[in-house]
Amino acid sequence: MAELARNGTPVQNEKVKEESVSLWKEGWRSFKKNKMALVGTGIVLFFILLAVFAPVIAPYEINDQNLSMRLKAPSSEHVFGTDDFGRDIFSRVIYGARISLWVGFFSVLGSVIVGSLLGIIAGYYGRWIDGMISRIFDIMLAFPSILLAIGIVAVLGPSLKNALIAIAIINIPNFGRLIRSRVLSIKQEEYIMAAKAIGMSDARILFHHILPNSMAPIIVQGTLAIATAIIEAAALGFLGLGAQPPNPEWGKMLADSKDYLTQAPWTMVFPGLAIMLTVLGFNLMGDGLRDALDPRMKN
Amino acid sequence: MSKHPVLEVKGLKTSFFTDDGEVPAVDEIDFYINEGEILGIVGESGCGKSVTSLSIMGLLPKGIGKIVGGEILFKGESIVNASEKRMKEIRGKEIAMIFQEPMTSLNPLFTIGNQMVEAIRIHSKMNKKQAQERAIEMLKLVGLPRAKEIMNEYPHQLSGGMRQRVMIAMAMVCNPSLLIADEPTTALDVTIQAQILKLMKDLNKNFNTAIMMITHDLGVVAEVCHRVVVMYSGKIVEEGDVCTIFKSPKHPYTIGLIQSIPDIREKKARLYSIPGNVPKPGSIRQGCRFAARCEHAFERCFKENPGLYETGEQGHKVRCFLHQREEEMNVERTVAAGERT
Amino acid sequence: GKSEKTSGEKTGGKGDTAQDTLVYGRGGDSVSLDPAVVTDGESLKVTKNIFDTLLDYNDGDTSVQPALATKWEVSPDGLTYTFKLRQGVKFHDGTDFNAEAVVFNFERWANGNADTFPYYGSMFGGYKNDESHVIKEVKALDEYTVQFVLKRPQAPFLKNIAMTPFAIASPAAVKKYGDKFGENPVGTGPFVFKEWKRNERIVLEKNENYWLEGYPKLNQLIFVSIPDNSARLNALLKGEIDLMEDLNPSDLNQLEGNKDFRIFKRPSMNVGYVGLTTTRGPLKNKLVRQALNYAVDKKAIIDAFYSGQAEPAKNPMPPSIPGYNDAIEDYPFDLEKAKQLLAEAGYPNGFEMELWAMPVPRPYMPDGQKVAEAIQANFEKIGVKAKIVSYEWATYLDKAAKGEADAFLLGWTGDNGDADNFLYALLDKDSIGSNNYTYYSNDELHKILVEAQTVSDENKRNELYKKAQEIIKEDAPWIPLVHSTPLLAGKANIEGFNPHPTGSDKFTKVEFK
Amino acid sequence: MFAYSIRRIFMVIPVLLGMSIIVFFMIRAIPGNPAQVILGQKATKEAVEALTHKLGLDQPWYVQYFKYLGGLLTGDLGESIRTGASITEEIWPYLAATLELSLAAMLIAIVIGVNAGIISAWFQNSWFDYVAMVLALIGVSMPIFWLGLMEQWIFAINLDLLPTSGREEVRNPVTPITHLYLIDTLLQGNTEQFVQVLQHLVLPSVALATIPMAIIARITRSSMLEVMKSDYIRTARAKGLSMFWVVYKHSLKNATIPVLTVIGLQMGLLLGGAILTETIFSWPGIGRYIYEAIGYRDYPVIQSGILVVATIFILINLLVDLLYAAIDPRIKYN
Amino acid sequence: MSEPLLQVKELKKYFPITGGIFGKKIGEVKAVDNISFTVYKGETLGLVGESGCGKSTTGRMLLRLIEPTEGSIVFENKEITSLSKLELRKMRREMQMVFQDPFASLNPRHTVEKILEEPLIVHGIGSKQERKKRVQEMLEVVGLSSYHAKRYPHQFSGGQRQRIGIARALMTHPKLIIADEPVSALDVSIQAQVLNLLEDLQKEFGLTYIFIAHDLGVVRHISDRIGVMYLGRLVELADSDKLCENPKHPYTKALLSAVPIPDPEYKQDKQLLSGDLPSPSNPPKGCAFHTRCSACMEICKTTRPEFKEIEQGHYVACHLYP
Ligand SMILES: Nc1ncnc2c1ncn2[C@@H]1O[C@H](COP(=O)(O)OP(=O)(O)OP(=O)(O)O)[C@@H](O)[C@H]1O
Ligand SMILES: Nc1ncnc2c1ncn2[C@@H]1O[C@H](COP(=O)(O)OP(=O)(O)OP(=O)(O)O)[C@@H](O)[C@H]1O
Ligand SMILES: [Mg+2]
Ligand SMILES: [Mg+2]
Ligand code: NI
Repeated sequence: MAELARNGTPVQNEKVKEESVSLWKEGWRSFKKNKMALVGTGIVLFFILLAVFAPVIAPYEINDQNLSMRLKAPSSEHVFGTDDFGRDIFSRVIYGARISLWVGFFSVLGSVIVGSLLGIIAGYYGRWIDGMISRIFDIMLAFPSILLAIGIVAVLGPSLKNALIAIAIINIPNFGRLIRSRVLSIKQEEYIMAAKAIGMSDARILFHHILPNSMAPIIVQGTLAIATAIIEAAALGFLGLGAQPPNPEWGKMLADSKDYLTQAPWTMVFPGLAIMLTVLGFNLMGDGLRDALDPRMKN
Repeated sequence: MSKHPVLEVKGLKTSFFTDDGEVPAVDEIDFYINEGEILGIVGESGCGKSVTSLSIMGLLPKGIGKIVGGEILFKGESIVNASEKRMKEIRGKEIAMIFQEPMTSLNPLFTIGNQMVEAIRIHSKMNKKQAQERAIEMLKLVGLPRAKEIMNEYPHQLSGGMRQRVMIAMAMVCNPSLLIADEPTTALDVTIQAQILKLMKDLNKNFNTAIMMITHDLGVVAEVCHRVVVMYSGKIVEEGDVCTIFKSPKHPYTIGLIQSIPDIREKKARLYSIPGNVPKPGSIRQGCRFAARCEHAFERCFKENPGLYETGEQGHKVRCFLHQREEEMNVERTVAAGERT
Repeated sequence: GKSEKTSGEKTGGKGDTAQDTLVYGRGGDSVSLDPAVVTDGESLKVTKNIFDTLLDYNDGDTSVQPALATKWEVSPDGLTYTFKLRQGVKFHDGTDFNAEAVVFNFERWANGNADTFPYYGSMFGGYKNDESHVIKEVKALDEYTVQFVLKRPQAPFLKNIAMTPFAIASPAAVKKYGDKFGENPVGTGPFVFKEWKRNERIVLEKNENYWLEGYPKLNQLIFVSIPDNSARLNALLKGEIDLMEDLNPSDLNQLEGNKDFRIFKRPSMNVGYVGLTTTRGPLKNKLVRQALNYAVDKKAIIDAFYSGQAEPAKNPMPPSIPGYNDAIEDYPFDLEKAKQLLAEAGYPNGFEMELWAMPVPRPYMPDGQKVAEAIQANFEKIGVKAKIVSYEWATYLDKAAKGEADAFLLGWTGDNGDADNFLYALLDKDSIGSNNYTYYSNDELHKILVEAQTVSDENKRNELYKKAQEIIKEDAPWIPLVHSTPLLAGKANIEGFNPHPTGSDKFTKVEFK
Repeated sequence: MFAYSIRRIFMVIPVLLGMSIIVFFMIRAIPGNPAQVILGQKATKEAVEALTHKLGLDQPWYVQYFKYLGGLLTGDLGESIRTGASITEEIWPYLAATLELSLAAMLIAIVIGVNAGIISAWFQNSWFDYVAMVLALIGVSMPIFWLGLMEQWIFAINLDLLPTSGREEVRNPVTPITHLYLIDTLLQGNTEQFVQVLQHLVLPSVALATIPMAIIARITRSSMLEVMKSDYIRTARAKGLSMFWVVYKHSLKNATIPVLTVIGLQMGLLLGGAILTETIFSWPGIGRYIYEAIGYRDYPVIQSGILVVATIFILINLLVDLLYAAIDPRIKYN
Repeated sequence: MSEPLLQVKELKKYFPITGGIFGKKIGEVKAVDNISFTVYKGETLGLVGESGCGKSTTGRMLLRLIEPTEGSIVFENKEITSLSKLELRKMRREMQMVFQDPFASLNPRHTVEKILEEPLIVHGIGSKQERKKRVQEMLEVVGLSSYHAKRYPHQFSGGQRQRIGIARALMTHPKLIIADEPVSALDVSIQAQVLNLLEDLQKEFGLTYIFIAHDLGVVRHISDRIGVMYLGRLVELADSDKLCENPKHPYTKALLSAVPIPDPEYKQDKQLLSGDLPSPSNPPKGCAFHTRCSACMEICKTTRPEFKEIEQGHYVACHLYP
């Protein structure tokens, strides 16, 4: 035995105290080096802070109407000007971050949960269940997604919550497919073969091996999906199918000020910029995460 | 007859500039290849064999890999800083190269004929028809049956062995004076490997093409090469005639390597094994890079980098302090010889 | 949009200067060009110019004047109407207009049902075999005399006859095209139908043989659909269209200083209101409804979202309609009073309810969402938390009709300028389930309104309606908001265009100067 | 190959069937009776009931569904319950409008996107690369409806360079032949109208093109980079091929496959996503056709409209798959 | 070394090939086509053959990681092919596998400790402390240090990872280890380390190996007996010395002569095989090797030779040895 150990011990020049580095840590290290990703994270954090501290930052009550102060151009008093109710656009844009982030995050969370579940079932059990679930995904993906969302909101009635649900639903097949393909490819990996060979049960393989190894692409895709979800929510808001007044949702703000484009462009410019910046932040962050966590997903 | 080197590499140093800083993948290596000679370069994975060949071809990944020092002389002409235009002329025409993975080395979307003809027409003024004829001729030369049909087939329709033959045919179209083969048989089965090796030996004999044969299989080296360079972690540790290297290896690494191969001719009771792992290039900055795994290492080995010392035999050099003495003796001997004349 | 000159040349080839094609921009396309089968304003706007009715409204109000009928007589019991028809009039297909044609049209409608000719049934009490059908028979006395015999007097009968849906179509064409008549309309009107590209445009051409000598002035009349109000304004500004309806009040100031354009105001014949469903929650209580009436700042809303182009409403019908009760004092904007009433009703801290906002713009409500937001802010001040809810228009109407809304925004544009068309249609208990969305039911009011329907004495009728308005004010099933002045905008050189309160305009006399 | 195409086409059928079922039930789950909508606010109860009956909406759902399905099988998309027009006849002009818009947008997206991607990959880490990729990221992050409005504001209203909305000059309408106006005006040799149609096309197609353009540029770049790292490109260079040829002959063809996939997907998204653009630019396309039909609860129009769009989407992806096979000899579908 | 541990009889695996309009089965890959052999306790049986000849498929079928199409596998008198799922999982304690690719066979997101502990958890062996202790011990046994337990696979070199793979296989004290090309991804110097380790472990724990490889030298070194596979079939099976020194089957001969010898002075008359391996979806009729065989006879083209014992313990499937 002692002899064995000696024969085997190959480590002589190695530092004994090398720390243990998981793929997550490794990912974080390379993420930290990605400047664009950091900028993106910065933007996202900025908006999260805005959302959290909105009551502190916002100089005005968002629903304080003052019809005598309608459509005032940006000034030192109202940095972004006022809207057609004489409300402070700056404050409303800040509160809008709450709504957009909330919708973005929870709709994606919803689609991740449902999509992963369906994807795992389809990928792991295969056969007719896979056939059925995959067909449903095909069908949902063949719909123009915004139409599907409009339809769902029309059924449920327009409200922020229902817009969130609709966005979650239309994103389910994306995650479902992602997870399914991950499961299928991980199923082929040798370490799953190895897990089977040591007599592991299906459930354990699923939850201890396949799921953790699917996390990275889910996080990456999830981050990018938040970006799209925010745009989708704004689009629904723009069509009047999302947030209801007086909620300062960005898309809704755009819709409300559409008529003032010529006389009061600031009512349109700032909410639009807010949407774009937030989405850009998530996209940058998602790109960075992809490079760091899941280089295979590149295209 | 005296031999002229086709290629001389002097003090070549190639580094990669990665997030972790500069990684010297190839660190001041010197070797040469004579006309019509097959030079084997052996070493374990990651020791810098491919980087050496890419440095010669000027195909290092742009922006990451860079030659930071040394000279590469092709027929006396320095090609380290040659213009891209000149390199284009040299590549394929003067120095050709084949790669390890026959599966991925051919563009899957173009027919074999298309790729062959392209290779021919880059460097000659042949028209399409002539080029096609030449291509078919070359395919026949490398022993491919149905050469005409293969011209119209796509890479995926051929087996690995056939693809490697196509690669060789393509490399040989312009009769290069040097063929660099980067592990050309590693991905192939033994029976196919035997065929390919024979083909390369034949080409070397019939066309007097010098071949730089990169491999990690000592069996292959013994079978086809005339001279051998042994690399370890970006450095050349031993260089010499193939018989010398196998019969009287001097570097502990070479010795270990040769001893650790199981032989099918007889069953060894127990294999010799070199302890430890292959170090990452650049991870050892001080002393002999093999010292950590070396049974004979002494203090100096960990501090100083040994030079490449000549042993007694013709062209045999070893990078090891154990042989410094021999070097000194050599000097004495040559001095003595000089005195005699 | 920039090639106005070239296209001017093209269309108005003869005259060097005067343009003779008018492009009218509107919010939506027509459903059918058979006026009798439709109920939507967009269809009627077009058919008004293809067809004529026996009588027509005067410019600017709803009193009647001769059209295809030159003279008419009413029997003293109000049961027989005899019309003398204009002679020598021809349909666009060349067939003659005569008494037979009139009879044919009325027979056609009377033989229909609520589905085929909806307006006929609602204006004349039903169809041929219905008990409630007002018209007993329509007879051709001679080639140019038609007589209507009624079962019972109908006060607004002449006004009804003048309604755009009851336009006289060519019997030959109706027979020829059958179901497809709606796509091939043939009438006697000033313009001849030429082309219809759905959802885009309808092209009409001058009727060279129009009975009104020297008219129409225009050579071509094109209706184009541009759903978005601001897009339509842009089209006007760029010269792509000549005249547009539904100008956003907020865009008014953009045009006001501009010499190239002028604003047309359509006399108001509408009402925009907040319905307070009298069967729901706190709104069951009259005091609550009154309190809410006190809490709305109509003036501010009008200034902000109608650009002042509306008057505050105090009654459910516009002042231009006979029978309007001007003596009524509106609930003033008085938050204290409102709070007090709320407290009296048992809601000192207010309550929560839904406030439904219209998803589509209507002349009486250019932006339901914003008006709702403003009202929401008003209510907030007396502790009533209104949650704004919006459904798609179809759902909105459907649900509101079922009484599912607490408070809802809605409005009404009169069809024939009669008080009955407002008060009975919107607030009588008979109308619950159709247009009385508030489920307001008052027997006293009912009696008055039914009586008014048959009284032919104008003054007596008006008195009854005035009384009705008092009752309604007291019960407060609505918060009447505004009588808006729908705005149109057009090129400054348009002349002869007098927007009609009904929303359908005849372009006979319109021309470019 | 042939068998594969047939199989793919067969596989489309259950998807379409599934879609028709989903659409059928979903729109019927939307509250609001079409009869009420058609007749409007002022309709009497009786009228609504009568119309409901006439439209067959009081029949059990399966009767309605199979009737509809039966029609579909004979190529009859049904009749609009609002206008009574045959959808089969009516739909093409809308579809053509959307196709013209999407194809124009796609053309812009592909030409600019692919070339930007190539140049970025070729000169990786150059300033062009950085600028192009940052622009692409901004493009992906752009809410298209906002972009459309901003375009209108700047180019149509403030600068007065281009028309704000619509497809053609109202006063100088195109006489349709194919309903693809660019083609129609060319067929008629009417250059003036051709230019007008083109001018109308610019703003909406640019707005619509932004996102796919950005996505295509990114995909082209990354797939080019991937390909340029590959062994066979190294082989090509070892042969002495110049960089230009390596990029445009070898790499591009190989990099095309992921780009094609994206183009296929984006084309489908464009078809559906045109709703917003069409709304903003008053473009009489199929997106608006369906969207308005939702407002009117025009069930057959919604159903058939969505099915037509989905069919096109599916066909485009089929086409993309077949194109793969044409480009990539390895894909032998049997 | 007398008692049979594992008996394989007429084992087959046909993978279906689908295609056509409805994705029906239009053919099959005969990955393993009727092979039989016996493994005795304590021995090492080597399986060699060219790529795609069915070595891995065979190895995986023994553990029923791939369901056999036909045939019987008897392990310690138990018929494996008819075990229920649960019995099978228990049974896998006794039989373990070491995989070819040391980079793919370890879950990249688990620490070494977790990887090694898992077989014990799955089979409910020991308490938490005991398991941890066993992990430490096993690490030492395969030549790693206990402080490696907290690290992740990507922090190790190939050889070290293969040690981890071996350690995992040993955790449940199996009787039989199927090693599928355990050294072919490793460098020569590391390969020798692993081979030595395997030999030492065999001695120490009395293990039985089935050792799959394509490198004849390696197989020869480690095996007691060697089976040669060609196109899904066993063509020769004999004592390893006998097989290498006195091969019977023409394919074995060709294979042996193709192996490059690391001795520049050793000159041998090479018997080069012509052509490539035929496709297993469409194997030649008769003897699968006849298309490349230099001694091909008429009968070879039509009749499949029987796999039979021509000398004591030397089995060949060739018509040359009737
Ligand atoms: N693109 C690259 N980026 C960074 N480092 C690289 C790159 N290519 C090679 N290297 C480094 O150079 C070293 C030598 O690599 P090289 O490919 O020459 O090894 P090799 O001897 O050919 O090995 P093998 O036998 O595996 O082919 C590697 O260890 C690696 O660290
Ligand atoms: N899941 C599968 N589906 C279809 N065919 C398969 C499958 N697995 C293996 N095959 C086929 O079975 C044959 C034998 O494969 P196997 O992996 O057993 O070969 P091998 O001898 O292990 O080769 P290698 O040395 O390359 O590992 C091959 O032709 C392979 O293509
Ligand atoms: Mg290499
Ligand atoms: Mg294998
Ligand atoms: Ni010489």
